[in-house]
Amino acid sequence: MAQIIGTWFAAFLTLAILSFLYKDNPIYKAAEHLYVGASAAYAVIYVYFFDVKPLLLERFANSPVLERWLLVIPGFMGLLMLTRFIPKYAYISRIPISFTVGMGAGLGITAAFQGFLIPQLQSTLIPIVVWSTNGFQLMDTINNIIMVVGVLCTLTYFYFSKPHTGILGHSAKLGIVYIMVAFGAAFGYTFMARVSLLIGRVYFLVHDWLALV
Amino acid sequence: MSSNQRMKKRIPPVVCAWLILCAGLLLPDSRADAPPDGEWWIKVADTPNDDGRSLTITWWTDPAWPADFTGTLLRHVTGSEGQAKPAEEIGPVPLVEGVFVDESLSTSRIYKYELIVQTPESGVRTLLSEPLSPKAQWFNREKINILLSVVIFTAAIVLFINLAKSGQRLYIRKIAGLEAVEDAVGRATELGRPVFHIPGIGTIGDVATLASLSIMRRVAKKAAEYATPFKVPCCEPLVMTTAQEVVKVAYAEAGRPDLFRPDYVRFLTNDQFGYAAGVDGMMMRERPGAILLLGWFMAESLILAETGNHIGAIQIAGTDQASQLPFFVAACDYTLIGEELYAASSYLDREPVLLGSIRGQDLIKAIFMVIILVGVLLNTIGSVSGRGSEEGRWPVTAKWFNDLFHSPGGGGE
Amino acid sequence: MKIIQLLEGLGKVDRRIIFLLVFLAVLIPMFVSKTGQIRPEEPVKQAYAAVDRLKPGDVLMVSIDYDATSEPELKPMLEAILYQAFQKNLKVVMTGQLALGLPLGQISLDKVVNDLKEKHGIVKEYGVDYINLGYRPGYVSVILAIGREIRDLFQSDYQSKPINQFPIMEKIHNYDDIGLILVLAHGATIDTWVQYANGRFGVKIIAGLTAISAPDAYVYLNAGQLSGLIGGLAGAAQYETLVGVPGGGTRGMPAQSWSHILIIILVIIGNAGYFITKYLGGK
Amino acid sequence: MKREIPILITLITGIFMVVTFFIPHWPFGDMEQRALIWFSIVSGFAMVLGIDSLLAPHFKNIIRRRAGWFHSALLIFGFTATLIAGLQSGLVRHSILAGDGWFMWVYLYIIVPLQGTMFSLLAFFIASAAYRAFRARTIVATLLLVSAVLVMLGRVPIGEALWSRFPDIQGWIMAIPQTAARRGIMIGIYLGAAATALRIILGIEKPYLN
Repeated sequence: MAQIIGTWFAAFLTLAILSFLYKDNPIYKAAEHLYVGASAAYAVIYVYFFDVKPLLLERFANSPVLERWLLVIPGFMGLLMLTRFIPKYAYISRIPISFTVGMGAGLGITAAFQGFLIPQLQSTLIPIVVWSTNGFQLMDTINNIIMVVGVLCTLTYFYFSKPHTGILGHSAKLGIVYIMVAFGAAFGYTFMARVSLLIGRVYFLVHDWLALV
Repeated sequence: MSSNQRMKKRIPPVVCAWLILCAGLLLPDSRADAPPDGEWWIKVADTPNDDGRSLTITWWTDPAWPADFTGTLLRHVTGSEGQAKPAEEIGPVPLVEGVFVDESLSTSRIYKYELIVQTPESGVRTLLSEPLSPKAQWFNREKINILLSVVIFTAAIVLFINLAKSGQRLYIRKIAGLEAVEDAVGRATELGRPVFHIPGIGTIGDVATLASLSIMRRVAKKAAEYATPFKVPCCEPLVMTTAQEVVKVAYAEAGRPDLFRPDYVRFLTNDQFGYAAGVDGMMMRERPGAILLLGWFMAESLILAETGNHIGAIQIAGTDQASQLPFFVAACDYTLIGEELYAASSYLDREPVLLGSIRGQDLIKAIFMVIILVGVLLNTIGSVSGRGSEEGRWPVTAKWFNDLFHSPGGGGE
Repeated sequence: MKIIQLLEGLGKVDRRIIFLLVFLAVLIPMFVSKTGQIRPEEPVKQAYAAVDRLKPGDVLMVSIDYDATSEPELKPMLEAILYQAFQKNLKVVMTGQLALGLPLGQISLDKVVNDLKEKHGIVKEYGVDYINLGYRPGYVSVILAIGREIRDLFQSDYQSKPINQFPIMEKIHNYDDIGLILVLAHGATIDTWVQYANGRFGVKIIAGLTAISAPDAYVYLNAGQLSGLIGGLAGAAQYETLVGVPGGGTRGMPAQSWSHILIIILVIIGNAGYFITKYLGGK
Repeated sequence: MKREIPILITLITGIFMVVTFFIPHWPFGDMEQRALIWFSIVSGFAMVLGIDSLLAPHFKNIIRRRAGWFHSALLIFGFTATLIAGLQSGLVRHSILAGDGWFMWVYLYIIVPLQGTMFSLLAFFIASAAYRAFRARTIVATLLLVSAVLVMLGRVPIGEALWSRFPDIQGWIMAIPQTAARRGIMIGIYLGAAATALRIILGIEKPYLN
């Protein structure tokens, strides 16, 4: 029973959102506000049951003393954040803000080098004339040349401290060519993803709701 | 010779020092080599570069056995006060492999390992290792190349920032998107319509969101001067609290603290598409004249940009999410591609200190390009001379050069 | 002159007509069209081969890192791989980094198990052939904990029953006991699996990603950090063709074909209108 | 004093996070994941502020009967209904993922259709954006258009029916030029991100302080 009511309600909400394509109308506005409210509460439930409760409360309850005192730091910072409710002491919230910003920035530097820069630099160290045990590989050679030239030119496009003239200008122009080909490819590649979602919704309307197919 | 040239003199040696240092420290650890008289042995060693909870056990038996021939490995644990606990069986281990890493141990206990080998010819033979307790290292040697990269990177940035402080005139190329920020706010003011700054769905931990907040400060200051309503819908509570501070400070800087209203910066919802639905609704009803989409975006980017385009607003977008850039390029008037978003705060302010850091960044980019060229050259000679086979390769250095950039956890092989 | 005005109009079609055409291009094929011949690509074949290389009794760990928004693309992949895994008598251990993905994963698991029983008479038992360990917060720390000892974080399954009572978990301690990991993700979690699970513990990974995040993963496939990559609904349809079990992927392909052709026609019309306005319109 | 302390905190925390990256010894070894967990805890507390910032204006709308108060009431109804459903599932059925709990009903029949349909709007918007933006005005714009069409043709069976080489062309574009450009863009992005992070740690850039 709950399933039938649910399917009808879900179909109504689906059509309400699709009506936004025609023009902004009260039905879309209703579905939007219901969605903002429901998803905010869903976020509160999610954050409590999957972040604060297990990572702070449960971990605080059953972890060794040393770990326990480490958890006091985020808990205390969280409480300080609530000072924003009192306008007179709102400036205290700058402490947790600066703490989280500092943590994010510190993580950002090492993660950039370990996670991407060094490994991707390594995978660009490739031969541009490729020989394998059974002779000269033409296709691999062309591909590797295009790869290396592409990475270098795209990097020059992002060169800020010199005007893009002369060699730097030409390689930057070739860089933007590569960038646009990559954007076009990614655009074409991902259209399929968006259509799949629409297929999912239309199939729901046609199969689960109206059972025509 | 201006400091610029003198500084140029010092770069090549810095790069070479780095390469040599990297190589020196990255020599491979001692491999299990065959003993002269074929005598079986078992050794225990502390696993390097770990938090002291694992030991590496190596042994040498008879290499002629089939690969799947197994012996049983036992672990003898003695507590810190010396009381010996009963032997625990770790399980069957392939003998020919010759190595096993035991995990989740404790630094306060002492461990001995016993290997029982059951063979038809020589019956049961057991090998017992020396006692050892694992140690935690204070420095992870595998990450030496990352440490040196971060040190060189920071040195370059700080070097150029000091250079900039000493009055060196620094150039930065034109970024179309950022030129348009000022007249976008101006146009919105003429039409008497608000300006929207959409910081994306990233958290305060995403650097793109931090860059967006930096730009927000300058745009909010401009909006305060023009007395144009400035709306910032947020998708993450921490970003909202920080953005409220940023806009309050900007309005104070513009001398119009009275105009600032805290509900300019509002939290909508934490859900990606709830946020998109809410912001689309705001756009259709409040019809902003200028929309800035700057920060960390995922799939909802085009939902926002296409609606903004439909209501005829000037749209300036910028993100570091390469997958979303094509959609911004298609739907917005100006798009800051990746790094241009990070250069925005330096560009808008032209403060010498910020421009200095951009120069430092470009120097590292130049070093990256030199490394790629050197690497490609070495690998090409290696591939041509060796005809693809391993032993014939002339510059054995090519493989060694590639290994310099091995990143533990980055998995670059 | 009338024709030129008309042709110029090609460049300024009202967007609501475009929206209607897109809706029809998805709706009509559901009633009419049959799928064209699907030829699997290299990355999808590599993923299929990675699963095929496993021997009966090997463990396939499935990580559900998606939620309802990307289910239409990733659910067909999950179900096709589950068919293949169960027909090869592999052990399936399901977990996930997105809490609300797990119930969706469980629904697919039950669907495949029932289909196998009714249509092929293959009986799979919970706790013996497959298990759902549910969600644990912590993300990176969860991936690392599985590297040390899975029981550090997973003492019970998704219905909080202790896992030691299930025969499947007896010989599963960490990545050494796992033959292959299938990561089904709609976002950046694949980077973390590659960085930590493959980078630090060397376990083989194949990825099923939405078409939006698949381009990012080509760099991992190219560098050998991934053993296979299934991208978007097309990837799902290709994998279903390899397994020989038509499902959501194959069913969706006609609508994909029609809508792709539609958008190409729109681009051509748009350009026609643009050039006519630019060259003829001026006269 | 309101400026120096936050700058100092950001400096110390930033340097601490960079240094602990290189120290395996407890407690610094897994400082990275500890930081991610701490982020979610602090953001959990900040959620209280977020919800207040969301609900307060809507409550005002209802009390003062301003235009659109009905929609505000709907928002608050959506919020309370989901909250109650979540508590029922979480406390009564011990897991909000429980199949027959109220929260799962709200998730499957309210949040999933709304989320899915909002996401599927993109299929429409991509078509209208492509129609409007893919015009061969300049050589670069033509490249964008040609590469998008080639990849699209390579992804669908009908494309392959037109010419069997389309999928291979699509595969090559994605694997070689796309990967090269993406790698160049991402190297630039990560360098820029590291530089921005460094400026923030050193206090050169402090967006939320005057």
